[in-house]
Amino acid sequence: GGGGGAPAADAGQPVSGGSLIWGVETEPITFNPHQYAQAKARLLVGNTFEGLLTHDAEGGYTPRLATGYEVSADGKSYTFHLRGGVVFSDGTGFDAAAVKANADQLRAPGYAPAVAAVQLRNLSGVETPDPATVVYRLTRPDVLLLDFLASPQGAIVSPKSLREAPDLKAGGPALAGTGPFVLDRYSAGQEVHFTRNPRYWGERPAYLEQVTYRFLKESSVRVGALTSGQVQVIEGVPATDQALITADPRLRFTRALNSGSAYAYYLNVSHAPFDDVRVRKAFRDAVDVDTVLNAVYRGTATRAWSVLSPSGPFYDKSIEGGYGNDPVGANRLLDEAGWSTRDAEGFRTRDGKRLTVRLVQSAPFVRDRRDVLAQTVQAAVKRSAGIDLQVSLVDQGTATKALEDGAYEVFDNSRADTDAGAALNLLLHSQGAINRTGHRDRSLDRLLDQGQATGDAARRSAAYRQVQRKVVADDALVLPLYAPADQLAASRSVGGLGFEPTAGVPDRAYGVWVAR
Amino acid sequence: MMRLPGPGVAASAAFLAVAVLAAARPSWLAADPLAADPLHVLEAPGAAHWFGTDQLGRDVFDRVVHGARHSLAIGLAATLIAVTAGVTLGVLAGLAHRYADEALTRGFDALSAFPLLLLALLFITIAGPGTAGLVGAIGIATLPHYARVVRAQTFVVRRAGYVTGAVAYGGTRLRLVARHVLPNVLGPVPVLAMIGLGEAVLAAAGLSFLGMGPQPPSPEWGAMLADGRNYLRIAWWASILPGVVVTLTVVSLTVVGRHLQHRFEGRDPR
Amino acid sequence: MSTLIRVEDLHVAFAAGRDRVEAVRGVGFTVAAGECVAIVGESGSGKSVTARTLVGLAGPGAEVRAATFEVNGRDARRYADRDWRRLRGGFAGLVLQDALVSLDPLRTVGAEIGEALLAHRRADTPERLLAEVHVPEPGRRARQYPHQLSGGLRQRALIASAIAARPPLLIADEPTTALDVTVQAQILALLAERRAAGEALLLISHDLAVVSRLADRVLVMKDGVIVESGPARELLAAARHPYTRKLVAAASLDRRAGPPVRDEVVLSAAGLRKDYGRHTAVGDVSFDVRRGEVLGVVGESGSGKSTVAHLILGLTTPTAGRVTLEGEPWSGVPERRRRPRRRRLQLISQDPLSSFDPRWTVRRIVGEALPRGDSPLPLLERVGLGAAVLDRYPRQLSGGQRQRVAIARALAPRPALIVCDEPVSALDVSVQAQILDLLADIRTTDGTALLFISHDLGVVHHLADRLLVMRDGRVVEQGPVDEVYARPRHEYTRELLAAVPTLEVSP
Amino acid sequence: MLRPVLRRVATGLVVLWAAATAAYLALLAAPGDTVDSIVGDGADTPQIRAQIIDEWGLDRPALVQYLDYLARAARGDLGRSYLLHRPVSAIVGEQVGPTLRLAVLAAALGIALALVLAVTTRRPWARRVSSAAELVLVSTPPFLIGIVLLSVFSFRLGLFPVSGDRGFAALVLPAVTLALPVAGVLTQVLRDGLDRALDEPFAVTARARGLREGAVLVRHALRHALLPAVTLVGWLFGILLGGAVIVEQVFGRPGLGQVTLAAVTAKDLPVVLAVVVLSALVYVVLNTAADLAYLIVDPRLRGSR
Ligand SMILES: Nc1ncnc2c1ncn2[C@@H]1O[C@H](COP(=O)(O)OP(=O)(O)OP(=O)(O)O)[C@@H](O)[C@H]1O
Ligand SMILES: Nc1ncnc2c1ncn2[C@@H]1O[C@H](COP(=O)(O)OP(=O)(O)OP(=O)(O)O)[C@@H](O)[C@H]1O
Ligand SMILES: [Mg+2]
Ligand SMILES: [Mg+2]
Ligand code: NI
Repeated sequence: GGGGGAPAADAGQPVSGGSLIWGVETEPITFNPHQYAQAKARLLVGNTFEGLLTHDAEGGYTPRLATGYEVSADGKSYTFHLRGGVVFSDGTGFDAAAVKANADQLRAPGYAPAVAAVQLRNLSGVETPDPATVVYRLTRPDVLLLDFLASPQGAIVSPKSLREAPDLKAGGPALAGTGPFVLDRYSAGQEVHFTRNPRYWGERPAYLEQVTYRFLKESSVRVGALTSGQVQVIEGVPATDQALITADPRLRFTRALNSGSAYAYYLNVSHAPFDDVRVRKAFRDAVDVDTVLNAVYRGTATRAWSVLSPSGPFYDKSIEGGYGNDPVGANRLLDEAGWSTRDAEGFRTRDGKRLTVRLVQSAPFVRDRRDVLAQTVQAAVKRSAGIDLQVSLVDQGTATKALEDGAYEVFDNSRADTDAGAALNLLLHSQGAINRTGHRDRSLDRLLDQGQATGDAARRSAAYRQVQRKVVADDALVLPLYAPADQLAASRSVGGLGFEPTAGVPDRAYGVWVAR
Repeated sequence: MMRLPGPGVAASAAFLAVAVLAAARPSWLAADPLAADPLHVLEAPGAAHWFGTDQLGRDVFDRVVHGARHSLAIGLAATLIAVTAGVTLGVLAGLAHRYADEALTRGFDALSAFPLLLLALLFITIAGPGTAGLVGAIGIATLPHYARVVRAQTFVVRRAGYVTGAVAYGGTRLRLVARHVLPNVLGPVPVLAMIGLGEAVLAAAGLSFLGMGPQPPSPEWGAMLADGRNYLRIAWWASILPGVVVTLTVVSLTVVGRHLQHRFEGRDPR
Repeated sequence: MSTLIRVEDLHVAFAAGRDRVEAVRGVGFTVAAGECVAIVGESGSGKSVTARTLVGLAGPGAEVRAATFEVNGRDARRYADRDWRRLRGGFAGLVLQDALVSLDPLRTVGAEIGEALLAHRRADTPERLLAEVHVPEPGRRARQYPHQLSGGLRQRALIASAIAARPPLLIADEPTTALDVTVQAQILALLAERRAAGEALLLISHDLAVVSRLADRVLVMKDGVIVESGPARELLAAARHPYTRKLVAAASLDRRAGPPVRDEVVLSAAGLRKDYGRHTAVGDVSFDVRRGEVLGVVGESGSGKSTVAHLILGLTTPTAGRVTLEGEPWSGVPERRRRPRRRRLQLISQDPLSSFDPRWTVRRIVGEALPRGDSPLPLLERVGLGAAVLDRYPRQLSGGQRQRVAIARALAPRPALIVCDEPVSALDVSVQAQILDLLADIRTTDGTALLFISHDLGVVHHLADRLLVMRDGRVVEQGPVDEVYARPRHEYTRELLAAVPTLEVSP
Repeated sequence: MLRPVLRRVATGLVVLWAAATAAYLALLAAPGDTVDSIVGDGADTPQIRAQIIDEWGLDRPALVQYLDYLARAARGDLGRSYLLHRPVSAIVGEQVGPTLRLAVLAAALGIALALVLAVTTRRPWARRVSSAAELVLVSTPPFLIGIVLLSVFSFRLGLFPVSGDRGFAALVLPAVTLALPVAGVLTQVLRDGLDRALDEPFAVTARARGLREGAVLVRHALRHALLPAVTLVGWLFGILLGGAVIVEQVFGRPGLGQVTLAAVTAKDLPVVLAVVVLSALVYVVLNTAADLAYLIVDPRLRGSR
């Protein structure tokens, strides 16, 4: 298990036994790893389920349920050697047939359409030459298969529970995995409880005997629960409370940047006014991102300069400081673009039409006070450039409708994919499933395809650097705002807490202990 | 028998007057509610900012004053819908024959079977969050209350001596309804509506709290409360003060409404 | 004979905010053991307040002052709450004015009586007490709720609960109002029986005739002051105060014959019947009313008098039978065709207040019935009202004034027949006489026929030419008033006549 | 006695049907179709959409889907959640408990408080203080009460757990939050009723029998004051269920409120409909119970002499 954080002095040396209560922000929609869709649920899935691979700290892969793998020369077949002596918590054994059963299940109609259509798009079949070997055959080279196998969706579920679980898609106690803990109790809306898996295949079983995750949606409640000692660990500490926690001698605070893409505004180029690159640049440069972040996050946020999170291996540092916060330039660009008149409220107009751009946020998916952030940006672009940014916070149906109808000019998003390439593919590729910019650019597609076709880190990096420069600096397709981060706050008696190295989200509880 | 209102009623009326002024001409009382000042975020109440500043450095007092328009307008619009529809349906049910009355009454029942919140949620999924959905939801949800009161009142008036007797003077049915029934049924409605307005404002604040109200950055009271509660620990004023204003408004509406109701009933021995 | 109550210069005032009401102003009297004292007077004269003050229940916000206030031989001004409690029920039983609502509707009659027993630790049973006040089947009745009892039975139960702790004094505030005459007589008989058994009785009434039979002494109250008092017979025979004389006159209404009646039939009812579900409110009623005639309709509560009125007015449709107005069919005619003839028939009801739209002024109320543009003033003057009332609302008028407005409105369209449903029942006796005189005038001068409904035989006798006696929806007797009074043929009519309280003036 | 009950059940069914249908139509009229809400903010391709449509039978005409829904609902099958992939009955069943516990305790607390306040604050000054307090409670947004209680009693003093549904202690603050406005309204109604009943002739008569004021209050007036309070059951239900959503949000409690909020925003039709039907059912049952209670308390309505 990839326990990241160094053991804290306060908690002393690891001890086995005891139990921990942990306040988490998000209640998972499902406990079935194949259906995983919420980054915030990752720490729960990892307790029970494991994939063939996992990420290492350098952005590469290390074996988990596999002992190793080979890639064929044409990049179209991947052979995995499986670990022996691993059993699922329901007592059935882990072998090649189980791996194949999972792959088949994932591609069964109606089971996991998003996985089948995106991550396994290029998979033609899985073969099991012997019980300890699995071969994945692809229709074309796709290194992202490895990322998939290290992701929660790629986790291996006991074939027995795939066949027998009553609410397979919802997961829960009926679903067995190979992880260090067993999910044995789930009270919806309240908490989920895990007990140690005594037959875990690793060098040792987990330290903790039991761990409970309580769903505390309100940040103030979460922090209150920690400070009043009702939970020992919380994740998702709002900016406003971070000072309070760091000042408390009984508590410890850590944070890590997430992998994947930064939180950014993607501009819709398919119609006016953002079909004009000058207006896009003006919008981008009208915002003093640092000041805005400071106001909203009180100095706790990490500014993003690129579409990718600075924590990842493909991040292009050279982009930093190269653009932005230039109200004078922004106003000049807008004048040039014909938005030179102003109306009574001080907004720019052209031909009597106000320079209005719309941002539609879907309420259920707003986190990190992104609604507040939007309001601050709104105020900033109004003040410095006379742009009318209209923000609406709506339900999912309305948001989807607005996106389908193209009734938006700004689309906000961040993705926590472990392989940043996956995020870029989805967001920027012409065929990307969540490409909302309406941008269709052959050269950009080519760069993205290059990045996905090879496993060579240097070549991928080069391709993705070009992508970042193009969409942020040159085309002003994206206004990056901040790098999403996860925070952990815990009582000092808790040791071994950390983040997953690549994903940057809180790690599973395998390496965690509580001092006596 | 004219009695001067007590100090409570006078204070409430004065507060309402200020609230109405704030709704009508907020610029007389306060500055721009949207002026964000990132350098003065979450500052405590003081001479510069009477109610302190919020998470974006906006003046909470200015926002509360400007919010009066949104909150009162929502309450007023919702109450207007409820009263108009409720009175119409109530009078119809009160005058109708047994089956029509029964059908209408069941309709009111079905509406009451939705708690306000559920109704609001449904409405807002249709209309989208924002003022329209909020107004519609509260209007529809409070409609049965008026409808029932008016229906009962219509029953009473319809059977009152002056209505049955009026037939003896040779009036038509329509004339009877227009001259005797409607005016007597509608009498208590304005006062009811005034008390109902308080409830509507409260309901709007509740729904805004759940994020179903007017969109940011408009300074609606419930939304201010909801935004502010994240900062309760470090800046109580951002949520508590708007909350206090909501409470004061609703209390004032109720106090003045009840005072009028008592005077109204005092004059009318029925 | 010991003195139970002695008060001198008793003042009771209610200070509700700024409107101070001096309900009782310097009243003084005594009640001796075994004696029957009656207080009479018009509505609002302070009778009830005086009675309630005697047991310390003057009401919230009441200020009580007195030079002497002895109850049970002790100074009541220094009574604590506990002393009053022991007194109530134990020393004096109080039968409240609103007899029909003075028993808790949510509790059984037995529980109410039992409560009085419990409060004074008496070993008695509700059943026995009910039997004592002549309630038939006391065992069953004790388990029933007030609404399951008739008015007379309820009044008996109330008396039973008042005498449960055997108080030497019974205070009865208007014990017979709102009851039918026959029942009235029974209750009075019961009170007489209590008195004969040695209990003192403080009887309150607005009706001299009621108390004249029972009382040893009568106190006449007006505006919170006792204007006259003395032994009953003396007082009635030689009243000194003008107000007392008015009361005496009202209680012994003499017959006032009208002009000869013409033979022209204004309205005729034939075989009228009205069913409500299985219940027959009116069955087979036939009569004629001639021009200028007053037809009196009497009968106890629920006998169908008002239903007949409604059938005549065309406000309800008869189940069977026919009404003919001035020779043309009236019932069974579509409302549209009836509308122009509606002015020929008018109504004066018992409760004029509810017959006026509360938002209308007198000007508008009367004006509505007049041709457009006509001033209502002459009509109002005709009924004895002036321009002063024109812009008042109904609630700003006294009961007598209201009834006058109602009469003015009824006269406005020059009707052939006015249906008067208990027009004077809610009025004070002194006012009653004036209204009756007014009606008699109208009939004489205008030749308008009246269908005069009342449960009060005295009143009907005063005004009517012919009489219709109803019982259970049927006409049991019909004929010229003098004849029916002199020689009642039906058993029920005889009972009614016997029950009418009359002044026993002669010594 | 049987006929009115049957009548009520029949009208209750009509109300149920009307509520379910109204909710169905409302969600149908909402923007964005069902597929959108199932896709959420995840990946979205025609292929994915086709699978979803096939899985839920969304290609059938709306009327067929509606009738199918009604038919299954009548058999007690509420379907499966689009979002949570579990049977709706299981989801709702799990969450009814916490909400019910909250609502019942809050109602009990509110009623008890109202009774005590209405009966004990008869003296003018106590009455004035209590009336003012009631008015403020009734007029304060419940979430404000909740937030303040939470901050003081849980965060500051640590007397009660912050959240969740673990045992009685966790229930106290939410129940109090919900009970305070309820108590406010009920006290006003009860006090009005007591005032009116104590002015009635039967109360004066009871005093004239030598009863203590307390006995008059409890034995006579209270029952009369309770009658109008019984008609408030429908209102009480609304405030408890509606309030529960907010209270559950503030206190991070599990319950129907959370489920509803999530289901409506995600257009999870089966869950929304189940909640609507359930709340209509509770409403109908409560009102029927109130009517019957009325019959029991008030002998005048029992008819027959
Ligand atoms: N609780 C009270 N508060 C204020 N005024 C009162 C109260 N009770 C009685 N009064 C007033 O005192 C006066 C006398 O009332 P009381 O009830 O004694 O009249 P009454 O002679 O019994 O009349 P009636 O024949 O109508 O019963 C009336 O003007 C009445 O309005
Ligand atoms: N609308 C109605 N529905 C059912 N029953 C009715 C209706 N109106 C009157 N009744 C019944 O018809 C009977 C006669 O009533 P009516 O009002 O004519 O009596 P009344 O002689 O005028 O009595 P009172 O002296 O009390 O006014 C009563 O038993 C009454 O309950
Ligand atoms: Mg009296
Ligand atoms: Mg009658
Ligand atoms: Ni404004």
